[in-house]
Amino acid sequence: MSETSLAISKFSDLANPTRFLALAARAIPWLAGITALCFAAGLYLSFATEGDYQQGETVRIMYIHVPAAWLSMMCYTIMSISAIGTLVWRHPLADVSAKSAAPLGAAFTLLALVTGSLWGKPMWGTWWVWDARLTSVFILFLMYLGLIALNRAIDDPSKAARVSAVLILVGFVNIPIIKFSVEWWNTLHQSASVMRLDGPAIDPEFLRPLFVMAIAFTLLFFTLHIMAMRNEIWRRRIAAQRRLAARMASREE
Amino acid sequence: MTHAFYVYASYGFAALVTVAVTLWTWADGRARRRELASLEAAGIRRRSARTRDGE
Amino acid sequence: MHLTAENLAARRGEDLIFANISFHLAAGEALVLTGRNGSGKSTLLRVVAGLLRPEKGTVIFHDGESREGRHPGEASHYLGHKNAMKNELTVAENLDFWRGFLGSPDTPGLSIEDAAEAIGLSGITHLPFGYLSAGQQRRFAFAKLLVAHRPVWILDEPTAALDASADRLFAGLIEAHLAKGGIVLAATHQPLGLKNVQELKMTGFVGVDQGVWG
Amino acid sequence: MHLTAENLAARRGEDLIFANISFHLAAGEALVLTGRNGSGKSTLLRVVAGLLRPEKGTVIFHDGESREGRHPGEASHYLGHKNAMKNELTVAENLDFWRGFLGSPDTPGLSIEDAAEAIGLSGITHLPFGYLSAGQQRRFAFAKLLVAHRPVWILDEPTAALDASADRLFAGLIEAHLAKGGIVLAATHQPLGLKNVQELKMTGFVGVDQGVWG
Amino acid sequence: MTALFLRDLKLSIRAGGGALIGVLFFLTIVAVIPFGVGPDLKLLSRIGPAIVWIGALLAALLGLDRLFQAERDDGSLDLMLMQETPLVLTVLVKCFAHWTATSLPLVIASPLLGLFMNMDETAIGATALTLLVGSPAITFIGAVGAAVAVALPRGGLLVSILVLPLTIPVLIFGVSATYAAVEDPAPFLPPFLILIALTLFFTVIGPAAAALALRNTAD
Amino acid sequence: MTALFLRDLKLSIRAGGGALIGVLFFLTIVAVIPFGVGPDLKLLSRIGPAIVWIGALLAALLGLDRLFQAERDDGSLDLMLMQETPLVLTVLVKCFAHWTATSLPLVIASPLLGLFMNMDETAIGATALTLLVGSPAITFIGAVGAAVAVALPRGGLLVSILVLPLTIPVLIFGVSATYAAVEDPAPFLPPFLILIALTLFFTVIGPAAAALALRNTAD
Ligand code: HEM
Ligand SMILES: Nc1ncnc2c1ncn2[C@@H]1O[C@H](COP(=O)(O)OP(=O)(O)OP(=O)(O)O)[C@@H](O)[C@H]1O
Ligand SMILES: Nc1ncnc2c1ncn2[C@@H]1O[C@H](COP(=O)(O)OP(=O)(O)OP(=O)(O)O)[C@@H](O)[C@H]1O
Ligand SMILES: [Mg+2]
Ligand SMILES: [Mg+2]
Repeated sequence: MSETSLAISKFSDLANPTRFLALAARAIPWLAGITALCFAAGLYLSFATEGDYQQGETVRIMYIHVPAAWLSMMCYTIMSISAIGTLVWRHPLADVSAKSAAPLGAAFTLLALVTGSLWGKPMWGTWWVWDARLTSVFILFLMYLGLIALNRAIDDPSKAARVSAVLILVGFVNIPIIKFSVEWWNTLHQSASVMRLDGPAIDPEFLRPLFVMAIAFTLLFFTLHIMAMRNEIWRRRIAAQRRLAARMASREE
Repeated sequence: MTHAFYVYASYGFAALVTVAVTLWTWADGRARRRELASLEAAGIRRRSARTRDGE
Repeated sequence: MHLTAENLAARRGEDLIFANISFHLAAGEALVLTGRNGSGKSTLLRVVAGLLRPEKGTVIFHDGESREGRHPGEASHYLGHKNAMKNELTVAENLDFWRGFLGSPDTPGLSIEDAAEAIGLSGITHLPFGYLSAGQQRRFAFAKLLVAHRPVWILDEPTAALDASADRLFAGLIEAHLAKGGIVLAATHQPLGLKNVQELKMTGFVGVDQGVWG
Repeated sequence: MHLTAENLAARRGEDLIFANISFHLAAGEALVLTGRNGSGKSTLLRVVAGLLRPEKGTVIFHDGESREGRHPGEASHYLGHKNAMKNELTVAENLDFWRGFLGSPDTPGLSIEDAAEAIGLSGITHLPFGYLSAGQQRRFAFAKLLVAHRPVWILDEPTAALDASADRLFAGLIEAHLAKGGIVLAATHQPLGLKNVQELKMTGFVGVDQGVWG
Repeated sequence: MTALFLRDLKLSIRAGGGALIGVLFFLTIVAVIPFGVGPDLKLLSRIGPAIVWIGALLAALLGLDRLFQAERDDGSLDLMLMQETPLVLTVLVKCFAHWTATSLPLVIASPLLGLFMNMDETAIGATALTLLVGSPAITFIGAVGAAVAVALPRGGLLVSILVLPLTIPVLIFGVSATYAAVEDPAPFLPPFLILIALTLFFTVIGPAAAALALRNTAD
Repeated sequence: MTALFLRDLKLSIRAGGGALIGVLFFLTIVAVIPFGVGPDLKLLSRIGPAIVWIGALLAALLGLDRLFQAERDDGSLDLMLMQETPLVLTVLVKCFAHWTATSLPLVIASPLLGLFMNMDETAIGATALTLLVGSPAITFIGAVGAAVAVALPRGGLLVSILVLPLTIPVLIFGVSATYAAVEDPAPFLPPFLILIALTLFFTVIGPAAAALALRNTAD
């Protein structure tokens, strides 16, 4: 029967999501555990260190603001790589990865925006200004929302994947803009002092909690991302089986 | 307002967002797993599982 | 010159519409697709035209000159359910555009007047396309195939909305194209009245594709 | 209940497409228009439906109840060359809308499932209309006539793009409508296979209207 | 008629994320403006109401020109025209659906937008109020253009051009009412009442003219 | 390809009065802004270039979302996709036609608009020049959105709006180059060169991405 021949040709592909599920099942508990440990250490460090003589207590906001901001960009970068995977290799997992990363990215971007705002009020005296860094992050947030909406708007998942992939790649131009906006336009916002070519320009006192928190946030992201990918695979599997069931039922009639 | 307010608000909000996202992902996973189980119970199996049964 | 399809399968949404379709057409041969509504005739034609990606299988076109096979897309005219003409422009402007866009300088097609003559509607090429009756629109959509020369014609219900005399006219034009060594693929519900054609009956829906997720 | 047209004439652009057309249809009768492409069939149907203003003449519809004759527009279903369905909405949403928009509360039509059943396509009403094949789209366009009851059906090539089995199905539905005392006007190129119909052959273009300038 | 309203709402939400679109679009514009004029908060708050109003105009224009053309292209317009009696009503309902899908979200979001533009409470309130009252007029004016556009076999925006100047008075009174509310000396009520009058006027004239145009152009 | 260019030009002039709409929309904005900022000529001339640029951005958006959708609806897109090799070229030509019909008139009219905004000669010249150089980038970015919109069975503006934020850099450098030309200390060339670079960048990226999207979504 034609169906079977097709099924066989697909079999090598089939191994893929299944293997991913097996891997995920083993990795998730470990990742979750290490994330929790890192957060505990990070939180302890960030409240144990001294306040800055200039910024006072508010420097502690940095320990979540900066990791969240980094992750919002990293998440988009991961989506872009996945998008290339979708378009070039047509790898089914690439699409799942891009799709499930979008809500996480939106969450981290929101976190960066809100904590930035909360920091801005005491430091700059205003919640919000339309400077380059802030605006480009805001645009990143809009883009995450737009991509989520776009994915919902197309009901054929493989088509949705390819279309959003194109858009993700086009939107990637925003990432360098975020990163370098503080250098290209002189703005209120702090310029890079950690991720610099000539080494960090921050007191190690602040650097330590920052790094621990950054690692914690990154691990959190990966844990959630793998979980979300697993959910998405399950969702598609359920949809495929439902369809099959519906067809079987209508055939027996 | 004191600076502590901003600090705690930030940490509070961060906790809120991370916990919400984590819970949502987890709950989603549970719902999916339950759906899979109910499908399985209804006798619809994965193709690979079926072939293993020697169908 | 020949056109070969091997083992084609295509999906719409999640359903496999057809699978394991193969055919081989040499110069001067025609393939007529028949089958119920929704059985996948248009889908197959779009796969051959390169507008839909097949799930499996290949379509290859060999022209006389080069040894390499290539996709038939560029060597084909596609006449779909829609006419691909702008209501806002006159018939002559429409045809002129497609002549320029689809034609190649070394193998010119008919002039616009000759094409209109050939489909039996000379004299109204100055009207905006939107003013024409359904059958007249369909005829001018067909005239596109005449103003630029291409060896393969892919026709999706070319005679929809046509009267009996136009049916015969079209059959004659298709015969002439075949006689000149062209290849024709057509989907129809009414017999086109061609001699010497292969027929392929589409049956539609061969199964749900579980894909990689099942 | 009857429908009377007297001395109709209509213009398109500057040309008189037809003149002096009269007919009379009582309950249960059908009129089939035939003729070449561009001979004015659609034009006549649009005049009867009230979508084009006739150059001369009148169309009057008397229903059983009131003594006054009125224009048939409101008592008619019109199925034109275009399907009047939105690609963006599902079939069910489309039909639901027309049911609400065209139907009157006192003479309800079929339910959407029954209508889909009647045209032989139950089970795919959840798909967006744009996903359907040309013939399936045409069938659902016809289903509009079933979900809201109206005595007069004006059909412009109802069977375009349909397969043979659907042709018969449609003929059956039209017969049923006539048997219930409806009136049908249809333009076609293929015989509909109806019994007991009047036929009117359009010839097209009766002369340039010199109008007031001549 | 409810069926029509619901269908049109559904369509515009599906086709463009209706509710989202106006607001998102608007957010984008608002994000763009400070780059143009510079992040001068005082200036921003001063031109804020004007920008919000222009955004409303643009949001209404996008998509409005196809209000009837889309219906004509797929043949639905024919069936609507055959419903003899209440063509004006049909037009009115379609306008209302369009307004609900594109302008209303903007009205609702305008306080948020006002915050972004650094406007004060009075200005925000006044903007939302004048928008609520004035934006229907823009929709109705646009509907006339859309109806006339259907008449032309070549269709098109051309008519939006004829219509655009008509929206200028609405815009001017809307904006000046807002400013009157903020700056003390100028009285708020006169321009606001004129705005109301304009809206009422166009609510009557607009659908009637559009219906007339549709009837006279069908073929 | 010339055939395509001419056809698209004809279409947008017939269907939309392309040239006029942008300018008119623009005039509306210019008519309304003074109400916001008051009759302060100094201020007007200061925000002038920014307003002209924002107007150009918005005018380019009108109609851009249907660049490919109209082609899909009548089946022309299929034939264009079948021309295998130069789909990028097809997109490029279509963009160029759209730019010629809507943005070019605005560039030509911008000196007039500049006068309305009370800008001085240098500012007017600089605005026209930066617009000429920068506006194609906006069209190319929008084309990506239009191409993606074709994929949505339900079509729509949604996507044009998704790509809108990407035009912000263009806007920023366009405006800052203009200001640099007016205010002495700031050098004109750097931002202007960046603007040129941006346009070139999007001239390459835009059509390529749009072609990619079109290819991937055909069905
Ligand atoms: C809503 C407002 C804000 C947003 C959207 C925002 C966004 C960002 C982003 C995207 C980064 C990462 C940049 C990079 O990796 O190069 C960042 C880093 C940073 N932000 Fe913010 N920020 C905001 C407010 C603030 C405020 C008010 C302050 C403090 C006064 C601040 C201080 C910092 C610092 C110190 C860094 C680290 C810079 C580095 O070492 O690279 N931010 N912010
Ligand atoms: N996205 C989709 N999801 C599910 N089914 C789809 C989708 N798109 C198309 N189809 C189905 O694909 C089938 C093939 O349609 P196709 O247009 O090839 O038929 P056809 O043989 O040309 O019919 P016709 O004679 O009516 O033109 C149809 O049954 C249609 O309903
Ligand atoms: N504005 C116009 N100016 C001149 N002629 C026109 C105009 N509009 C329509 N026509 C002509 O009117 C005639 C009548 O067309 P109509 O649609 O009624 O034909 P039909 O009998 O339905 O044909 P078909 O079988 O092709 O559907 C056509 O010849 C058409 O070219
Ligand atoms: Mg078909
Ligand atoms: Mg006709």
